Order: sequence, then C-alpha cells, then structure tokens
Amino acid sequence: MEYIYAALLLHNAGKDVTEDAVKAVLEAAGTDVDEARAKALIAALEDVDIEEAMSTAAVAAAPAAAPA
Amino acid sequence: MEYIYAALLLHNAGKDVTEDAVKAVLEAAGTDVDEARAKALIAALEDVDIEEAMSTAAVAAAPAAAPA
Amino acid sequence: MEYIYAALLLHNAGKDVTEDAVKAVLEAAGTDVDEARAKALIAALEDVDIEEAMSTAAVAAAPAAAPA
Amino acid sequence: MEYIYAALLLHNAGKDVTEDAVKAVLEAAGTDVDEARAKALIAALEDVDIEEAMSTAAVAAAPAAAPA
Amino acid sequence: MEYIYAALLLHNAGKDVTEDAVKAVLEAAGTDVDEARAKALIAALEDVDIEEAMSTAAVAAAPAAAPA
Amino acid sequence: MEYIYAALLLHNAGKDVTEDAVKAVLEAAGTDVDEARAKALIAALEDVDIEEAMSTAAVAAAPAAAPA
Amino acid sequence: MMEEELHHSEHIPQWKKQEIEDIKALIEKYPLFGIVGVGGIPAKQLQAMRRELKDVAVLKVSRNTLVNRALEGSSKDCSEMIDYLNQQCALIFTNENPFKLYKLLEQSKTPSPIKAGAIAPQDIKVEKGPTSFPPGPILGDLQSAGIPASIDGGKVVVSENKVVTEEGNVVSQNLASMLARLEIFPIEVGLDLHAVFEDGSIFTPDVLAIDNDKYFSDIAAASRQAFNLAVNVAYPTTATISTLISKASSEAMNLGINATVLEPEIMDSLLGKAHSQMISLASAVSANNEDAVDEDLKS
Repeated sequence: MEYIYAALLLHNAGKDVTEDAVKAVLEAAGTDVDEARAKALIAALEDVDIEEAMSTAAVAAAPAAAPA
Repeated sequence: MEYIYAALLLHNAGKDVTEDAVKAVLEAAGTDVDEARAKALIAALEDVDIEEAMSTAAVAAAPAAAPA
Repeated sequence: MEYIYAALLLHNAGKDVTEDAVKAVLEAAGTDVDEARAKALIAALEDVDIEEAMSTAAVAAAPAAAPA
Repeated sequence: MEYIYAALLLHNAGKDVTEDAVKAVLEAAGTDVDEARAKALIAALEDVDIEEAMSTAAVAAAPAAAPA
Repeated sequence: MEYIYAALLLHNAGKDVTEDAVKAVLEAAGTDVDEARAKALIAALEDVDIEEAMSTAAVAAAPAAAPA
Repeated sequence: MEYIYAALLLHNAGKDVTEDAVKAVLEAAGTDVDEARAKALIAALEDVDIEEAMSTAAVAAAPAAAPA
Repeated sequence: MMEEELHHSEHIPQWKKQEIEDIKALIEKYPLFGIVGVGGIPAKQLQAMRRELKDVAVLKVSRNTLVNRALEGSSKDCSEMIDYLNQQCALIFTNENPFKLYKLLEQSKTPSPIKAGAIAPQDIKVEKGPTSFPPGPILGDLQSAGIPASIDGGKVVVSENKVVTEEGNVVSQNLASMLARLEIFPIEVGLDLHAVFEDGSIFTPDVLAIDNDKYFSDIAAASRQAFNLAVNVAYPTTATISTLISKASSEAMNLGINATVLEPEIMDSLLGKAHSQMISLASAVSANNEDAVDEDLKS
C-alpha cells in the first residue's frame, strides 16, 4: 500500500502526484522503489477523482453496531 | 492528513515513526514541515500499536450522510 | 456538560473520579463549581462503568475535510 | 483524547480554548502535558466550528444515547 | 477454475470468448486442455451472462452495513 | 484486470507467475502487453502468498465490476 | 467363402443400399450427429418432437443393421459409435453444438404416464387433494392400488400425501392405471441422447449436461478472487484504484482517530467522538441521578 499512501500524502499536501514525486517520497521513507509500480500507480490515477474516492471511504468505514 | 500518511508510509516500510523520519518524508514531498505538528504526531503515536489502530474502524457509517 | 467532560478527563488520565478531583479540574478551567452537582455526579457514577459507556458511544463519519 | 475533553470542557464552560487554559486543565487532572500536542490542538481547532462538529455527532449519537 | 479464469481474462481484455481463444490462453499457461470442457464453457456462456455474474460478486463484497 | 486473471491462471496451473509467463498468456489472448504493467504486477506479487491473497476478502468498498 | 459373400451381396435390396448411402450422406453433411433412444415414445409424441426440432435437427429412424453398416463405412471414422446403438434407436443430425443438442433434447421431453411393469425412476407420490371422480368403483380401485382415497364433499379425494411406490420398484398394472387416471405423469419421455460424434470425438451425457448455476457462481467467485488478490497486493488498475484510495483513507482516519492525532482534518471526528462519549456517559449517569446532569441533558 506504500505507493497509495505516497500518492495520498502528496495529494493532501496539495502537490501533484507524479512518478518522480512518488519516488522521492518513498525513497525518503526508506522503501525500495519499483519504477514499474510507480508508473502503474500514476496511470491508474489518471482518470480518478482522488477527493471522490476518499469520500467513499467515510461511508465504507465499518458499520455502526445497530443500535439496540 | 499528510503527517498521518507519512506515519503509515514509514510503518509500512518497517521503519520507526520518528520525528526525523516524518520530517524527511514530508520534505521529500516538498512540504514545509511544522515542527510542532511532527512532534505532536510522534507523541500521539507513543505506545500505539499502529497496525491495530489503522485496522480498527474508528468511525461508523454516517446515517446523516456527511455533507461534503 | 463540563462535569461529564471532567469525569472523562480524569478517567482517561487513570485517576479516580472523586469530588475533589472534579472540583480541581473545573476550577482550573476557571468555572464556578456547584458542590451539589459534583456530589450528585460522583454518587451517580458509582454504579456506572465509564469504560463501557464510552465504548457504546457511536461515532459518526465526519464531513470529508478539505486537505489542509 | 484528553486534549479533546479539555477543549470541550472549556468550550462548554464558556471559556476560550487556549494553550494555557488546556494545559491548566490537564495538569489539574494529573495528566502529563505534551507542549507540542497542546499547540497542535489549538492550531487544529482554528478553522473548526466546535458547535457544528458536535451537532453532527449528536445526530449520529442519538440512537446510541437512548437511556438504558 | 482455469476455464473460468481464461474466459474472464478474455472478457476483461475485450476479446470474444471462443473455444479457440480459451484453448490458446490455457495452452500458453501450460495447462492441458480438455476439448469437451472448453466446448462446455462456450456453450454455457450462451446462457450465462458474464457481466451479470461478475456484478453479483460486487454486491457480495460490499459491507453488510448499509445503515437503515 | 486481465493481468490479474493471467496470474490466477498461472497460479492455478501450478506455474510460477513470472513476467514472461504473464506476457505469453496475454499474447495468446491477443492483447497488447504493456511491459510496465506486467512488471508492476510481478513486483506487487513478490513474496505474496497468492492462495491466501485471493481468498482473503479485500476491504469493504465493492467494485462496480468495471472492465479494467 | 468368396462365392457365398458374392452371392449374399447380390441379394441386398437396392433400397437397403440406398438407405445406407443416405445415412452416410447425412453423416458427411452435418458437423455432428447423435444416437438417440426412441423406445417407449408413443408415435404421436415422436411426431410432435420431430416437428418441434425440425429447425435445428433431423431425425432419421433406420434399422440398426443399416445404421451399423453406415457407421462402419463412413469416411468420418465413427465406427465406435456402434457401441451406443441398441434397440429402438434413431440418428439425429444437427448444425448445433453437442451441448445445445443435449439441452434441446432434454427440453423436448414431456411428462408421461408410467407403464405397468416399468421401473419407477424415482419415488412416485400422490398428493392430498380432490379428484374429478364422483363416488363409484374408482374408490375401491384407488385403494387397492395403495392410494389412500375417500369420499369428501360428494367427490372422491386423495386423503393424504403418500409415496405409493419407491424408486426402483416395479409398478403394478393397477397402480399404473390409477396413476394415469389421476393424470400423474412420473416419467420424462423423449429422445434419449446416448452419444454425440463431432470431429473425431464422442461426447456422452455426463459431459454434455451443463449446470448454468454452477457456471454463474464460479464466475462470481473468480471475479471476487481477482478483486481480492488485486486489492490485497495493492495492484492499481481501473477496477481497484478507488477501493485502494478508499482503503488508505480509511486507514489514515482510523489511525488518526484511534490515536487522537490532533490534525485539522479529523478534528470534527474527534470532537464528535468526545461529544458522543459525553452523551453516553451522561445518560448512564442521569439514569442514576438526574441532578448530576445539566438541564438540557436530563433524559
């Protein structure tokens, strides 16, 4: 998941999520960076609205134990 | 949330979540690092089992669909 | 409500929720303390499992906050 | 959560939620105060409408709050 | 399940799921192909809608928790 | 998702999921192979117990069976 | 010996030779053919089936001896199909695939009465309920056949649900007759596919029966497995990227809230959480002593 975290970190910091940016962040975290995985990530993110995908998270979080 | 993502990133990479590590990651992301925020993060995470905390649902699915 | 928050605070700090403790906290907050209420609270707490009351609290998904 | 309880306690008592106020309350409760966290709290609260945050929670908490 | 995987691979790649295509894929994967099973698959797919079957999987994976 | 199905196919056939194997399968399916994606897949699968990963329910949010 | 053979072949009637050639021609013409059992099918039903299938299949009824010769002599090397020939068979020719053919034939079967002396293919039951018969000798006939019957409301009724004969039993004449009169049809009668020959392969019913439900659920299962694998290894593709982002976001929220990380974006949730806890504790407390809480918190 580290590639995803890197992307969201950049997004949250208001930076462009690019291959180089992701690589820099991962290297700083001490992770071995696989070029292909970084590429694949950026490609997958192309048509995605990150904000929208993140707000789905709020709903997808675990259900409230049904009130008795 | 970028400080939190930095923590997730380091945790995922098997590194200790220290002030310096967090700073390095955020700097690599091109963000100005707020020393206090970094310190506060590390203080909050002291004695926290990150693996467990990230997997335990903290939030219920909102019945009042949270206004965007 | 501040009496309840005081109780939660003391409980979280691992301290006994006594009349004196509650009074000390409220005074530190700069509030006048109603002795009778403080007494009533402590008495009422006797048969209450604070930990349990806290865990049954439902937590809602907050609005997806815009990146800082 | 002690920082949050302290903030809400002050808010409910009609007091300003400042670093010093929060520290005083936490000390009175016998909690060790982390300067950075107190700072972070105040900073994080800057653009937050406490009343609003709590009313969102109230909607969600309602079912859980039905007295036993 | 290899015949199913082959069919879904072709389907996902936007290719027609034919006997020859399935056989080619399975052979490339180093699997022995049973003519009858390949034929049976294609015959079954005349009445079984892949998209429909796949969307059942999506529903099943969703959190059971849709709040009432 | 055709790269994933190629992996499932090879795994099912008891073969190693290598870049060349995946490419062979996809070529047999008549698809153009994106070298980077094949590499990214293999990298993601490193040290992964495929049997376990395919049987463990991935997180809540369900796909709307989107063709990859 | 040779002389005898020659002598014998001279006496094969032309029509037989022609028939053999006709069969061979059909075998040649169609991509596949099957051998079907036609025993026990009333002529009318056979005709009906022939009509029903006419757009997809050609049925040819011939003497087995002639079919035998055709199979042996066919250029398609299908003599092994002879194994599937027995009494009362016919050939069926079609352009459809073997599975479709099997399905069509199964679908064209109809429920039919069971004959006396036949073996029950499954337990045969009667169900409680009315019949159309007025009281009369039929009552005694039903009862002697083992069917529980009585008079009710001026009509003969079957008085309870009962298995009147078990699978494998021979059906008596009396029972067969009574079941028919009650219009209970326990047998599926139709063209019984013994085997299909296509492209050098022979397919038998055990291979040809397709369970659509199983295919459906297998596809669903495979789809789930693929999704599971992709998300669990964080493989980013159009189908998984939203879920992966969502997952990471949830994990960040979880960590932030559970560890009380005082970040702006989760303040609302943290405040909300504290508030909820306060309400929960307050209601527990006020249940014990109303005076312990504010006016607005009193339950």
